[in-house]
Amino acid sequence: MLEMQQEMRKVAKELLESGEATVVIGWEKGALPYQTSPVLIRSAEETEKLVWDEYCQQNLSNYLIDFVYSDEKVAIFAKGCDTRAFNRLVQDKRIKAEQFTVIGVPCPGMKDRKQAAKGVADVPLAKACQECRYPNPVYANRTLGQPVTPRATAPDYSDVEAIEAMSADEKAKFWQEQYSKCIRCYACRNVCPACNCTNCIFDQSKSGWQSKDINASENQFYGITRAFHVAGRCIECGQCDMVCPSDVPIMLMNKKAKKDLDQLFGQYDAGLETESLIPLGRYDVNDPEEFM
Amino acid sequence: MEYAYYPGCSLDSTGIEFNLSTKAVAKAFGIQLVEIPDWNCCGASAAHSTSHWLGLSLPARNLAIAEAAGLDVAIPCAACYARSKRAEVEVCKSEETRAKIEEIIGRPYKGESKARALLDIFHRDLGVYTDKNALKKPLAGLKVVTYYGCLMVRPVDTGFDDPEDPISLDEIMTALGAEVVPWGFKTECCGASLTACRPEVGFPMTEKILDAAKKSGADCIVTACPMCMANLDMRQDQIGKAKNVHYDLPVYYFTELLGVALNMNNKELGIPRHFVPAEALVNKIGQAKTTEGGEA
Amino acid sequence: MERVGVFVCHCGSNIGSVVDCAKVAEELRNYPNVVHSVDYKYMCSEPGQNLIKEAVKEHNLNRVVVCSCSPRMHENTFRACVAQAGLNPYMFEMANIREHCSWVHAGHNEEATAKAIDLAKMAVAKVCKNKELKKGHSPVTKRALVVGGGIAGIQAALDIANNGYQVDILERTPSIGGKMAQIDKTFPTIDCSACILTPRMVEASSHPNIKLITFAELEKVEGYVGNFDVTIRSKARSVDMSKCTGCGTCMTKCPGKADDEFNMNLQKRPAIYTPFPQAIPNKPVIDRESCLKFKSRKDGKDVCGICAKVCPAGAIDYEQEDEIFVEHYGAIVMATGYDQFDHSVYGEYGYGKYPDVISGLHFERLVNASGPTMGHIVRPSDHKEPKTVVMVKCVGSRDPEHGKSYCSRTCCMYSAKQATLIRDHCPDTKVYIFYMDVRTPGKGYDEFYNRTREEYGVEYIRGRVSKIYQDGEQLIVKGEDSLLGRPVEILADMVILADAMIPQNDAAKMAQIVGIGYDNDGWFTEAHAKLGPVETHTAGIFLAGACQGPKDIPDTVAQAGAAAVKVCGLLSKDQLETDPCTSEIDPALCAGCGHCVGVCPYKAISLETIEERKAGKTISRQVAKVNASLCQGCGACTVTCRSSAANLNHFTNAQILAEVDALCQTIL
Amino acid sequence: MSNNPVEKTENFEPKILVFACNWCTYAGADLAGVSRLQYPPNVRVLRVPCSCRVNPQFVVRAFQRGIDGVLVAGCHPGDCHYTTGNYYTRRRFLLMTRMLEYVGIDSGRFQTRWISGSEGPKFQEVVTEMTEIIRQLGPNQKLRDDVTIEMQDFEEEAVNE
Amino acid sequence: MTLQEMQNQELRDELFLRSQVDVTKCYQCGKCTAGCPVAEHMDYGPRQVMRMAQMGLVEEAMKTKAIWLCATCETCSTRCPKGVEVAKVMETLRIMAKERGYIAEKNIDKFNNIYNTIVKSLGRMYEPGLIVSRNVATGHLFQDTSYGIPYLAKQKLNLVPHKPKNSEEIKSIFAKAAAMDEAERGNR
Repeated sequence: MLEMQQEMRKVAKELLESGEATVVIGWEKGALPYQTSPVLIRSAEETEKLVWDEYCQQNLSNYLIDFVYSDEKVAIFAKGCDTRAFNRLVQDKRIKAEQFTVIGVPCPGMKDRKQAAKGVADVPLAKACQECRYPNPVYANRTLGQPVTPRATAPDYSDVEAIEAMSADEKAKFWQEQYSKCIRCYACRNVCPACNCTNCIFDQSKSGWQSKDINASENQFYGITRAFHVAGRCIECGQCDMVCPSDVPIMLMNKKAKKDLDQLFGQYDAGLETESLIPLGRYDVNDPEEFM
Repeated sequence: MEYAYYPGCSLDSTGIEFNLSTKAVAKAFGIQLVEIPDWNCCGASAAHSTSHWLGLSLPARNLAIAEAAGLDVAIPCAACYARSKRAEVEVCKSEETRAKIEEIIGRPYKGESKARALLDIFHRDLGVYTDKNALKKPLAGLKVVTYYGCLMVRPVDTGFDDPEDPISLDEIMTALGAEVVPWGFKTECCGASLTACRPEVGFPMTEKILDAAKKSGADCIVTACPMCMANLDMRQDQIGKAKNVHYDLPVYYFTELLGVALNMNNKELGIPRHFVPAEALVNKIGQAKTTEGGEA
Repeated sequence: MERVGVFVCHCGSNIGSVVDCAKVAEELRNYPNVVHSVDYKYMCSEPGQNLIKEAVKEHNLNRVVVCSCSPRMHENTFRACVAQAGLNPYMFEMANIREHCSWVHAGHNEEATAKAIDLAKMAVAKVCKNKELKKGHSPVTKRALVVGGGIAGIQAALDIANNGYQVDILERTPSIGGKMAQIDKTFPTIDCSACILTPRMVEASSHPNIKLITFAELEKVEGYVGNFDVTIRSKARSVDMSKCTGCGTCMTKCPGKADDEFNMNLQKRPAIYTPFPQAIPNKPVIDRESCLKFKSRKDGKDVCGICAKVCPAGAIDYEQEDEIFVEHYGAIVMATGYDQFDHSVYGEYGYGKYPDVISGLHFERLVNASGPTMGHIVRPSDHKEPKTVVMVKCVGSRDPEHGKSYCSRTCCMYSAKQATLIRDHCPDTKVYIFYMDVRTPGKGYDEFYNRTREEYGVEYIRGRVSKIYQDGEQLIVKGEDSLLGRPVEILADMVILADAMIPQNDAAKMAQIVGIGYDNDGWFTEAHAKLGPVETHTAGIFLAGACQGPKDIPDTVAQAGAAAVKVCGLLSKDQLETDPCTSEIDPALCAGCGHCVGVCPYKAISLETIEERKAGKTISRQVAKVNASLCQGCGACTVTCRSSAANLNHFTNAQILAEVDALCQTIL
Repeated sequence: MSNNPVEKTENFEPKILVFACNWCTYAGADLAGVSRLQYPPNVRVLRVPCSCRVNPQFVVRAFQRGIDGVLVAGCHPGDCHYTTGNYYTRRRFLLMTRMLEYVGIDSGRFQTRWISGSEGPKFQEVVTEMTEIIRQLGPNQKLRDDVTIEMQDFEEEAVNE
Repeated sequence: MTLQEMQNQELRDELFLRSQVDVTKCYQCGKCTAGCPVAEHMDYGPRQVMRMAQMGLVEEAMKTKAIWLCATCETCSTRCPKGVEVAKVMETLRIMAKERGYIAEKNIDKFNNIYNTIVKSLGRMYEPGLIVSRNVATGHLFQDTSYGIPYLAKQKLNLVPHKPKNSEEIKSIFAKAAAMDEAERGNR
C-alpha cells in the first residue's frame, strides 16, 4: 500500500504542478490509527499529507457535488466503489463526468473502523468490502497500479436470508429494535452517493411526509423510504453502516431491495455505467405477474 | 431409450400380434422395453364406469411401479393409455387426488412416471421417419387409411397429437413409404366397448368405419388400438356378410407395418394371426418393388 | 381559514334507507373546519344545488363536500354548482356513499353509517388541502384525421367535410372502400352494396375538404386533443400518381401473379393492380412481393419492366421509396374496421383444408356479378353449381374455448341474406342453416328472417355442427337438430361458415400507437358503454364502426355520423380548456436528476435550464418542467421523484396523506 | 398492556384502505355498487387517477397510523388509461410488498390487485377475501406510531422461554 | 308435478362435487350430440342429459340409457365450445346411477360387473372367462363364441388365466376405492 501511496502523492504533485488540477481530493491521516478522512490538496507541498491505508473507506465522490459550480479543476482519487458512486452522480445528473479528473485506485479492501475503535485486535475488513465485487475502478481517466482480484463474484445475501427466514413477528421485533436506536442524524443519508437530492423530503418540514418525532415508527418510515429511494441505485459501498452512530444495519435494508429487484427484473448493478435506466424507472410488459 | 412396458390384457391375448410386433420392432430400433412386473389390468372400460377412484387407482398402481424404477411407461393399447394418462394427469393436477390414490394403492406415486403412447414414442422419441436407411422394404404402393380411434388423442389436455386431425401415424406411414389416403374417420369411435354388450349399437359404428375405409380406396387400415383391431378385423366378415359386402380390408397395427418395412417375417410379427387374411397384401409389397427394380 | 360545508344526500332511499344521513351530517358538524353540515333528499336536484349555493353565501363557505353518489356520476354537476356559488370549482370534493356504501352494505345500517362518516371525513380532510385550480387553454388545429377508409371512415369524413372542416382519410390499402366494397348485397333490403357505396367513395374523393392518403400507414401519434402530430408512412406505390391516368394497360400486360385478396384468393391478380375496378384512387400500385422485377432484384438481377414499357404516361417509377411525413390534426377518428375470423382453427371443420367449405365473405365474392365467377354460385373445387348448401352460424363466435366469447351480431342476418341469394340464383338448390339462436334485432330484420324461411324455403336447424368431412366429392355435415333431439347428417355440396368478426390483427398495436384502450379481444374501448359510445378515454380521439365491436352497416354509418359530430364540436372551438389536474414540478426542490422524464408516457416532462443565485453567484442548472398541455395527470412522475418536487395537482401528496390520516384517526 | 390501544378483541373488524385508480378499479367498485354486490363494510376507497400515483410511502404511512390492511388496485397491465402507469405500479409494489413483509408486515395485509372497470364481481371478491384474511390476522400492530408495548411482550416471552 | 318439485339441488350439488364440471356453462348448442358416435342409439342425446343435469333433474338423467351407452370417446368434451367436460358428467352420472341401483342398460352393467370381478380376483382380464360369464349372465349363450375356435387356432386366446403375485393388493385397491366413493357419496 505504501508503494501506491507514493504513486498517489507523485501523481497529485504532477497534476498540481502542471496546472492540470487545482485541487486534488484524497485521504489524510486522522488523530487515531483507524481514522483516515478526506482531504483537499491544493498545493504540491501538501501532497505529503495524502495517505493510502486500510482505512480509506470513505467515499470521496460526493465531494464533487460541491465543485459543480466552481471554476477549480478537480482531480479525485477513486476506489472501485468511488467510481460507481461517480457514475451514480453522473447518471443522476448531479455532476458531469468530463468536468473532473478521476484517478482510479484498485482497492485491496478496507478495514472495519468501528471494530478497530472497539479495540478488536485483529480488525476484519468492513462487511461491504468483504462482499465487494468491484474493487477496481469501473470508470477513470487513468488508473494506478495493477487491478486486484475481486473478493466476491456473487452478492452474499446470507444476512438478508436470515431475516427473511424469521416469522413476521420476529421481523417486526428485530427492525423495531434496530430502528428504535436510530437518532435520525441523517448521517447515512449525507454520506450516501445515491441520496443526492438537493432537497431531501426529510428536510422538508412542511411536506407532511413525516413528523419530527423520533420513535421506532417514524424512524422506520425513514428507513423504509430511504431503502425504497436507493433501491436499484445503491452502489453497495456500505458507507451508511459505517457512519451510523447507532449501529442500525442499514445495508441490510438496501441489500434486501437489491436482492428482490435482481430476482424480479434481472440483475442490475448500479453505477457500472450511466446510460441504462434504473430498475424502478423502467418496466417490462413481461414483468412477473403476482397481482392478478 | 428405455421404457417400462405395459402391454395390458389385450396384448396378452386377442391383441397378441400387437405385442409380438411391438417387441420385435422395438428391439430392432434399440428401444428397451422392461415389462412392468406383475402389472394389473388398467380397468378399461369397466372400472371407471363403476367407480371414480377405482378407475384412477388401477392404472396408478402400474405407474407407481414404473416410477419406482425411474421409467416412463410405454403403452401400446389406446384404452390403457387413455386410462393411465387420466390417472397421471389427475395426480399431477391435485395434491388431494394424489394423496387419496396413494392411500388406495398403498404406494407412492408423484406423477413423475409419465404414461406414454407407444405411437407417440415411435413418432416423437424415435423419429423413425427420419431414418430412411433403416428401411429395408419401403411400403411403396401400399395405400392405407390411418385409424387412430377415439381414445388415442383425446381429450386435448392429455394428448400428444391433434384431436381432430392427428398426424403422428400418418407421418410414420408416409415415412415408411406408404401412401396415406385422406378420410374423415381418423378419430371416429368404432364402438368397441358396445359391440360386446349392445351389438345392435356397436356394429353400425364399426360398419360406418369399414364403409368409409372401403370408399376411400385404401388397401388396408392401420391402427394403434387393439380394441379397434378386434372390432374391425374380427367382426369384418360378420358385418360384411350381413349386407353382402366383401370388404377385404386387412387391418394392421402400425408396429406390424414397421416390421414389414424392416423386412421381418410375417410370423414373427403375428400377421398370420389376423382374421382378415393379411399376409398376401404385405407379401405383394416386396415383390412389386423387386419387379420394378428388375425392370430398371 | 378553511370553512367547509358538508351536504349529505339521501338519494331518495338509495342512500337513506341504509345510511343514517342525519347522523352523518351531525357527526361531520363537529369535525374540524366544518362550519355547516346538513342532509337532504336529492342533492343533485335543483333545490339540492340551491341549498349549496345558499349555504356558501350564508355561511361564507370556501370549500364544499357532497356525500352522495360516485364522482364519476356527478362530480361535474357539483363542480358547476360550486362555481355558480362563486367558488373555484376545485374547492369541492365528493364522498361516494352510494355505490361504495349504501348499495353494497344493505342491511348493515350501522356499519354503513360509520363508513359513510369515514368517507365524509376523508373528503373534508382532502378538501381542506385543495387549491384553486384554473383550467388552461390550448389552441385547436381545425383539421381532422380519419384512420381507415371503409364505410365508417368515408361516412365520418364526409360528415366532417360537409360541416366545413378539412379532413384526411388514411387508408392502408391502395383504395378506399373497405369490407363493404367486397360485399355483394346488403340486408335486409338487398340493395347492391357497391351501388350504394361507390357514390360515397366518389363523393369523398372529389370533396374539396377531403384529402385521401391511400396505401399509407399510421406510424406515430404525438400531442394531445386539438394538437395531434401524426407521423404517416406513405408506402411506395411505384406509380407516379401525378402522371398515371388510370388507363389500366399495365395491369393487363403484367406477367406477375398474386393471390387476389379482394376476391378472397379465389383468383389471381397481376402484381401491378387496383384492388377492384371501382377503386379510388383508380390508379394502380405495384405489389413488390409478387412483382417479377422486384423479386429478381433480390437475386441481383433486373428483369421484366413490362409495365414501364407499356405505360403511355411514363408513370411507372420503380425507384420510389416510402415517404414519411408529419401532419397536424385537431381530432382523430379511428375507423379501422374488423377482420374475419379464420375458421381453420377448427379441426372438426377440416382446418380450412376442404375447398368447398368457405367463409361468408368468400361467398360474397362468389355471388358478386363482378367477382371471379361473374356471380354464378359454384363450388370452388370443381366450379359446379351446388345442389345442397349448408350454412353454419356462430363459427368462432360464442365459442370461448376455440374462438371468441361474443356474438358477432351480423352473421344471423348475412346468413339469411346469403341463403335467399342462393335460392334466387339457384332455385333448385336446397339450403340448410345450422344456428344456435336467431338474433335479429333491427328494423325489418326479423321479418327478413321469417321470409327466408317461409318464402325462400330455407331450412333452419337448431344446433351447432360438430363435424364436417369430405365424402368423395361431397361433404358430410354432422349436427344435431336439437328441437327434434336427434343427430342429423346432411350430404352437402358446399358449406358456408359464418365466421366471426374479429378485430384487425394489429388492433392492439394500433391502439398503443394512438394511445387508446382496447379490450381483451382487441376491440377499441369506448369511453362509456352507454353514454360515451364514440369517445375514447383519450380526448380528441373518437371511434367509428366495427373497430369498436361487431357492427352492421347501418350501425356503422350511424356511429360514424356520431363521431363526426363530436369531431365538429371539437373543431368548432378556437381554444380548448385543459384539465388543471396535471403534474407540476417545484424547481426549488428539483435536483434535475431527470428520472421523471423517462417514466412520463406523454413526453410531457423535459429538462430545462434555470438560473439561480447560489452562494452569491448566479448559476445555471437543469430542472424538470411539465408541459401542462401534454400532461394527462397519471402521477407516475410523483412517485419517481424522491424529493417530492413533482406533485400532482388535486391529488397532491399532502391531499392524499390528509385522507389517509383522516381515515386512520377514526381507528381507536 | 392497559394503554395498548389495539388489544385483540373478540369482535375485531379491520379497517382497510383501498387505493383505487379512477378508470378501472374505482369504476369496478362503482359497478359492484350498481350491481348491488354485497361485501363487508370494512373497506374505504381512496380515489387516485392511476395506481402509479400511489406512493409506497402512503402505504407505510397508513400502517403507521394504524390501518389494518391496504389494497392498491388498478387496471390490468396493458389496459392502463395512461398506457403505462400500472407497469410502474407493478414494479414498485412487487418490490414494496417484499420490503413490507421484510420489516414484519404480515403477508396479506398489503396487497396489489388488478381490477378492471367491468370487474365489479372481482372487486367484491377481492375485498371480501382480504377482509377475511385480515380478520384472521387481527389488528395490525406493526410499524404503528402508537404501539410501543409489543417489544416488551417479545422480551417477556423470550425471558419466559 | 311442478318443475320446482322435480328439481333436486342435493343431487345437482353431488354431481358437481364428484364430476367437478360446471353444467350451468352449457348453452345447449348440441355440438356434443351432433358429434356423438352413439347418439342415434341413445334415448336422450348428451345435450339432453346435460340439460337434465343443468335443470337439477339428475334423478331423471341417472335413469337414461344414454349414460350407459356413452363410450367415453370424449369427442363431446373435446369440441364443446364452452369447455364443458360432457363425458365426465356422463361417467359421474353412470357411477351415481349404479350406486342408486338405476341400471337402464342391464347387459352393460353385467359386463362391467363381470369384468371387475375378474380383474379383482386375477388382477388381469381373462377373456374366455369374460365372454362365457357374460353370455351366461345376459342369456346370449353363443354370442361371440364362434370367434373362440379361430382365436384358439390363431393362438390368440390364453386359456390359462394369469396368476397374480399380489392378489391381496388388487383386492385391497378395490376395497379402498369403493370406500372412497362411498365417502364422497356420504358427504351429501
